[in-house]
Amino acid sequence: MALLEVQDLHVHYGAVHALQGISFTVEEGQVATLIGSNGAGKSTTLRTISGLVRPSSGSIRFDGQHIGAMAPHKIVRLGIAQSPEGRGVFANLTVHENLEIGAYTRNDRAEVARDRERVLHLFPRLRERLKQLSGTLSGGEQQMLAIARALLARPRLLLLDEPSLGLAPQIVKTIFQIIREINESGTTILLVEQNAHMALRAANQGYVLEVGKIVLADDAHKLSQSDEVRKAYLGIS
Amino acid sequence: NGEPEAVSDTILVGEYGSLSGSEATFGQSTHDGILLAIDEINAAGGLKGKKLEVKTYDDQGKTQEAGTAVTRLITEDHVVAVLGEVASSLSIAGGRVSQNYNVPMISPSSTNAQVTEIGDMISRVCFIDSFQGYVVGKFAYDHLKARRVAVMFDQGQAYSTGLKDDFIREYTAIGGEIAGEPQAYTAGDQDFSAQLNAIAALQPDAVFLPGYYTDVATISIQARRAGITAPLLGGDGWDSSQLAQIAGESIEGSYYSNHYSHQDTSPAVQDFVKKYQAKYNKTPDGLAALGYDATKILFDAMERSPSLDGKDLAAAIAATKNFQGVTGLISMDENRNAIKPAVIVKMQGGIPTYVTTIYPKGTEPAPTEVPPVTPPTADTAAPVEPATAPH
Amino acid sequence: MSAALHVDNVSIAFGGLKAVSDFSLTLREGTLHGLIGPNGAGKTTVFNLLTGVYQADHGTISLGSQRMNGLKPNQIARAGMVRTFQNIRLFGDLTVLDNVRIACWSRTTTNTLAALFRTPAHMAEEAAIAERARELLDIFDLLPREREQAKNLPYGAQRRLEIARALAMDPKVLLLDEPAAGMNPQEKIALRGLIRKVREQFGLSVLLIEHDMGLVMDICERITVLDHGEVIADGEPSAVQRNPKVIEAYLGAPNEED
Amino acid sequence: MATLAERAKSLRPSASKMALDSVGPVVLAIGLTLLLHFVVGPAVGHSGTKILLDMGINIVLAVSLNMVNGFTGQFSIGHAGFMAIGGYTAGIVTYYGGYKLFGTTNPTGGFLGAGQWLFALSCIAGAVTSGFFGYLVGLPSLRLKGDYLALVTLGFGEIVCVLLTQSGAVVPASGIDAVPAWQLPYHVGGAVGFSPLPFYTNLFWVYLFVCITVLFAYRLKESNHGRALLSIREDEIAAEASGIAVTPIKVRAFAFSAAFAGVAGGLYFHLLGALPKPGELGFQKSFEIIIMVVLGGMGSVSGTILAAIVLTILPEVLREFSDYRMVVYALALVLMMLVRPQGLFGIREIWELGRERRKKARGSR
Amino acid sequence: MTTLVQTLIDGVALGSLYALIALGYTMVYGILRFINFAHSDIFMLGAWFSCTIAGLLGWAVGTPPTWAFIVVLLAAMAACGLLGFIIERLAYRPLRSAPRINVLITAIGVSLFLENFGQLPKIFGNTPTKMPALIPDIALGSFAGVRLSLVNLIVIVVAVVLMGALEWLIYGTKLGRAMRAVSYDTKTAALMGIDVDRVISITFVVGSALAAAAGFLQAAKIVAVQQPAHVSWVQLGLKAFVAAVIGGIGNVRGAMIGGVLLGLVEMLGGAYLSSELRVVYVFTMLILVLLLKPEGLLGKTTVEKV
Ligand SMILES: Nc1ncnc2c1ncn2[C@@H]1O[C@H](COP(=O)(O)OP(=O)(O)OP(=O)(O)O)[C@@H](O)[C@H]1O
Ligand SMILES: Nc1ncnc2c1ncn2[C@@H]1O[C@H](COP(=O)(O)OP(=O)(O)OP(=O)(O)O)[C@@H](O)[C@H]1O
Ligand SMILES: [Mg+2]
Ligand SMILES: [Mg+2]
Repeated sequence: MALLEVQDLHVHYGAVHALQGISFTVEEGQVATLIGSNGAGKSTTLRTISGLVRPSSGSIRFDGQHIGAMAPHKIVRLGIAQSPEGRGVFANLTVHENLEIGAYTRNDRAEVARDRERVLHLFPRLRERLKQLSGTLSGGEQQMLAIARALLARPRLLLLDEPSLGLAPQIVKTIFQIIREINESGTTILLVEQNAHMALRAANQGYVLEVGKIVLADDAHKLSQSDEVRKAYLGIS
Repeated sequence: NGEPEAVSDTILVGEYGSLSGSEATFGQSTHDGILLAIDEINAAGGLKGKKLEVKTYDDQGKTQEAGTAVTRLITEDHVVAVLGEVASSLSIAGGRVSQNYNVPMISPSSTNAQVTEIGDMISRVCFIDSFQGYVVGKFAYDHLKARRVAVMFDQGQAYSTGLKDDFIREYTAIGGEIAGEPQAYTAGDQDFSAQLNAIAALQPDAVFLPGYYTDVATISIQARRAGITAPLLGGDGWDSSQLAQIAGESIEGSYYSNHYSHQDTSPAVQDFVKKYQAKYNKTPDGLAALGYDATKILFDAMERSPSLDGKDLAAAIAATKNFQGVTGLISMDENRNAIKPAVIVKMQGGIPTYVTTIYPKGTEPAPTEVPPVTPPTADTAAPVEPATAPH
Repeated sequence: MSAALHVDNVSIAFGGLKAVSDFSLTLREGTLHGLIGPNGAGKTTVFNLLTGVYQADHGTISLGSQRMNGLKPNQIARAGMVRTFQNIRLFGDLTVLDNVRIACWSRTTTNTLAALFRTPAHMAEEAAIAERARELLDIFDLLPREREQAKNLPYGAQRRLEIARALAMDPKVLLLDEPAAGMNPQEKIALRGLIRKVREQFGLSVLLIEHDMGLVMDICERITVLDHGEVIADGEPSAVQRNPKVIEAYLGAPNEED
Repeated sequence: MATLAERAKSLRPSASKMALDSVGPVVLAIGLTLLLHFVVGPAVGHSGTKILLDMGINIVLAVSLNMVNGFTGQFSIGHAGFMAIGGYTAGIVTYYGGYKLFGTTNPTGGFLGAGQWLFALSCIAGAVTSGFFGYLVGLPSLRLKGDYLALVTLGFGEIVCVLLTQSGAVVPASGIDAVPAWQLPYHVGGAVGFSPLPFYTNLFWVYLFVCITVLFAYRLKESNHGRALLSIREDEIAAEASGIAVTPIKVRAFAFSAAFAGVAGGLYFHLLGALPKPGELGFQKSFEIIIMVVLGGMGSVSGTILAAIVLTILPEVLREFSDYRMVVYALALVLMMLVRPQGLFGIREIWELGRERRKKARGSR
Repeated sequence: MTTLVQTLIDGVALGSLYALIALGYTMVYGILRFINFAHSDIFMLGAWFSCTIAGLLGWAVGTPPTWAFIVVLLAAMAACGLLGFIIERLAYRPLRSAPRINVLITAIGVSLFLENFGQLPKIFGNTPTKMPALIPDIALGSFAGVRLSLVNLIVIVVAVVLMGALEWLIYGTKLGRAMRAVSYDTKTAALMGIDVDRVISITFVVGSALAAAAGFLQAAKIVAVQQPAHVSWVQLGLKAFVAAVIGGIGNVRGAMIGGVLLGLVEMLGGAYLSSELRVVYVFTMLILVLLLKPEGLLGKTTVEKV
């Protein structure tokens, strides 16, 4: 059974019908990616899974359990963490404190400390800045912090909203490398990206979203070969 | 205009007062007194068979609201006369409206001189601040032999600042000395140590507190803590059974001037106290007595007046002579201020106990004599300015 | 060719951290100049220094022949150097049209009194502002949405609106901070065309911060590379791309697929 | 692209458009004012008139506060303080000035008579004085933002109140000649309040000033100057980067807003004929006005007018409840906020709303 | 000299009280960024609950046991904590995503409601009441004419203890970290698994309980407890808020320092300059501090990175 199953999901923002009945699944242990142009509803999908936005109809099941109407903090406790679009670091807390908040739901202190070492190893830049107020970090540094923080929740399903946004090319590569590593260590990932190129390479399964509807769903590799995707999302004509 | 209508079989009287807000306790007492009087009047057959009815509006203790309330009473409810307010600044606001519409207004208990200066429609059944200042000053000087008195007043209350000024003027005129600068407080200071420490250091013979009992209760407690042992003096704002109940020991041995003493054995007072207790199950304070008297005087004037037209009625009120009220024998002077003696009471065992009566200057009865008819006299207090009211 | 912008040895430190040290740059008239570097290198800080958000600890900044040091952000904008923001800063509750009209403020001449009496001169100016704003919106393909609240636009459209707003000030120098971030490849291609187009049409000199190397290498005539607040390379794109220091600090090993 | 100046030359409005846009509303306003004074006033009677007057004064207060709180996004809690300054200034002019001019402190002349012109002048004097203080209070905005600025305005309002309580007793008409003129402004009544002021306030003047205030606010908002204010509310940093001189504009907004509050003070005090004791003009009064602005929708002129009307009538309707009155009022306030947190009609003008709704309906189909 | 020392002691006692009230303002402001105007009414209710509870327990007459004051204090804190919880739930939570000025207005509405409801004849009535003497009104030794009353000592001690506890709660516990996270961004905090609503509820409960403690102490000190709608409650609350701002809003230690400073300025100014201007000193000090150090004495400058 799929770890995450979304069925016929509809979401409205007031009069805006942002998601118009999307269905997709993410299998345990895989990386799935959602790609699509601006305003397609990718972030909305992630926000709805995390419980920040209430669906108007449709169902979301995580590990067989319905989470469509659950409060965000309960969803996190079930094992879904998100690195949100726009990073959302706690500007008035230090980098260190931000990381601790990431592990808020966990009580295994020793394990948390080990995980913290691991993510600081992944992002050495953050180690240099542990004491700095995160609001004064550069854009890229904040992005790293947001991902690191989500990892500290040790989620079963990690939702990443445009993790490569605003990152230097080298870091983008690193990030995707890390995504693969995290995945290999057992975390399932749902990745939203503008950088379709990288995303499809990192993913097993891909979905293309257009104005609130899923228009293509396929094996990620096959998708990256398809003409439509190549033209519209990979910029190859 | 507010012409009284003769068609209905009730006569409508208006009342405005603070039934909510900081000063609600005063508005409520007055209201209780007024209702008691109305009940009595109606039980006795009303005015030539017509019942009296009172329409009451809350003004929250705010000037603008007072203006609106009186306007509405007069122009919409067409009341023949208006009763209220306690606080002088609100009586002034409401009084100016009444004067403008030529509807008589009686303030039960506003003691600031400016109230009746508004014009010929406005009168009151209480004495004015300058008299009360004189009373307390004279009492302090003559009876207590106090030569240096410290003063602490509520700077946000017209009542308090007015009484303070009048006390200082009268007391120093007799030869007394004010110890240090008068200390001011505002309703926001529940902790009065700063002022009281300063007063304690002056070691005055007495401390004059022209405030409302709500503040005086706590001031007296803190004064004793600050080491002030001199007697405290006050005005009619002190009058409430709660003062002793709350302040207890601290207020013992203090004096204040009042319109009446509920211990007064005269039948008028005892009768009133009994009826009031029966109706409300509490001891009437001075404000209740004044509300009661104001209503009774209004009714008395209605009976004497050729018509209920504003001008006639106001003239009848102004012509009130030797009306036996609960708060004494009341006559109106030519400025429509009640001339009547004040009593000084002393807090003893938690009860305001009658000490002496002080008469307006020049009206003192012969010693040992129970007051006869108090003749009205011009020489009441400070020179009163001619009315400068609009027409 | 003369210099549109001349930056000489500027530095700024936050507490102990030297965010930018001895930064120099010459932006030649009419060029598209790239400013790249790893995250946290100090690129945005350079923009903040140029536009008066931060005051440089030392060094000089001249726009044409005019010294910019010590001027307030609004004075610098008026003098002709305008920017967009890395994290979009639009007037979210206002309409798209208003966002652009507001930026015309510094170029208007009638005073408040004229506005209150609606004098002919003022009304003519208002009409001119509206006309001009609509022309700009049209260039950026935003005209159909002129009445929408800016915050409701999709991300890419918001980025374009920010550029349109900047252009409404008649700038000489335009500073763009990661304009392509969050855009998909197709939109990035469109953006390339757009940047080139406005540069020609408005006679601009552009300083561009961007992490998308495809875009930078394609449209920039010159590139400055920043690392740890210091310039580590400066020159033609092809030269910069081959510079080992740049590869080491920023680009990483050449991408297999490119 | 052509510069603005060049474009403007070719875009001069036609005479008919000018008449419609620029002069038309002014003519309409005067017409409305006269209509209210001569037709509506007598029709609704005295207490109806009193409510209309209160309403008008509240509109001036709320719309003027909206210039700072709504347009500029600065949070001022000292509006009642400006009202007090304006009112006291106006009172000094009509009471003492009136005596010096006409030899009496009573109202002089009939409708549009000499006294009324003095009154209009006094309101303007109030506006100038409190505008000046508004400018001073606006100055800290050089350093302070958001709530901190709000606290300075709060402190200002409270200090004004206390200082006014320290003033001396009003000099009665008979004694004015004996007091040196320069000392007269000190004699404004202390804790009792300034009384007796002549009753000058009537529907004509109140609604004339209402029209001026509303036209001022609306035309400001619809011009590039007003949009500059709005941009400061939205994002100060972006506004500054868009060439807008943020600080001077903020200070100016404070001054304008305070000036109109001063006018309202003048109207208010000559309506009561007595000036409220200063204690009533503290932050609680300021909050009454803020509530109108928020309920009306920050920055929406029409919404604010409507809210001022609703919130003037509400307590009047509740007056019968006597001691339950404020309890009901408080509940109504909370409910209104819960039901319409965005203000009665949101932050746009009422007529913009219909347009939006139509478009949304079309869009969702 | 005696007067000076006495004034200093009184100033510190007054200031400790401000500080206690200020804590509630600071906490709510720190998290939800609005001035909780109903806080001064919770303070008022703390005083009234204390009187009522002590009366119900029969301690209004005679000499109550020494431990009575602890019982009443805790009971009042619990009652107000519950009330804070209910108010937040009904009046503020529905406005979570509305602009904070709306919440501010709602707070004013709640404040008006509490005052006027409390003033109704069937509730507390519109006259003052007396606080039973749970803390004996005695002076602890008087040295050269300087008195430190037991009540004042208890005020200071309780304030310091509660403040220390709060400091620990906010900076030393996981809950405190969650509070600070919520204060920055509720949405993201929820994504971290923080139950935002619960954290906010706890904030209100704690803040209200502290206000109740202040109310109890104030009642014990002034004995005559003003009626619920009396202006003095709001005025005191306002001064306490000013203290929070002077110390640096959102900062626990700042609230203490701001409170004491304000108490001293008020008392010294009142005793030595002119008692008429007590309010003026308070607000002048506020304006001066804001102009010289806008973020308050202990506040941190938060730069907004562009
Ligand atoms: N809070 C909101 N209120 C109203 N409309 C919204 C809101 N958030 C998003 N939308 C609209 O919903 C649609 C989907 O938005 P969403 O943010 O999910 O897109 P996205 O695919 O993540 O795009 P992007 O690549 O720009 O991040 C867009 O049309 C957007 O304008
Ligand atoms: N106000 C500030 N206070 C403290 N440190 C700051 C401040 N502003 C910037 N910094 C630091 O200065 C460095 C440079 O930041 P800057 O934003 O200029 O980087 P950048 O080159 O734009 O990076 P990115 O590509 O990630 O946006 C960063 O390490 C950042 O943490
Ligand atoms: Mg998105
Ligand atoms: Mg940057």
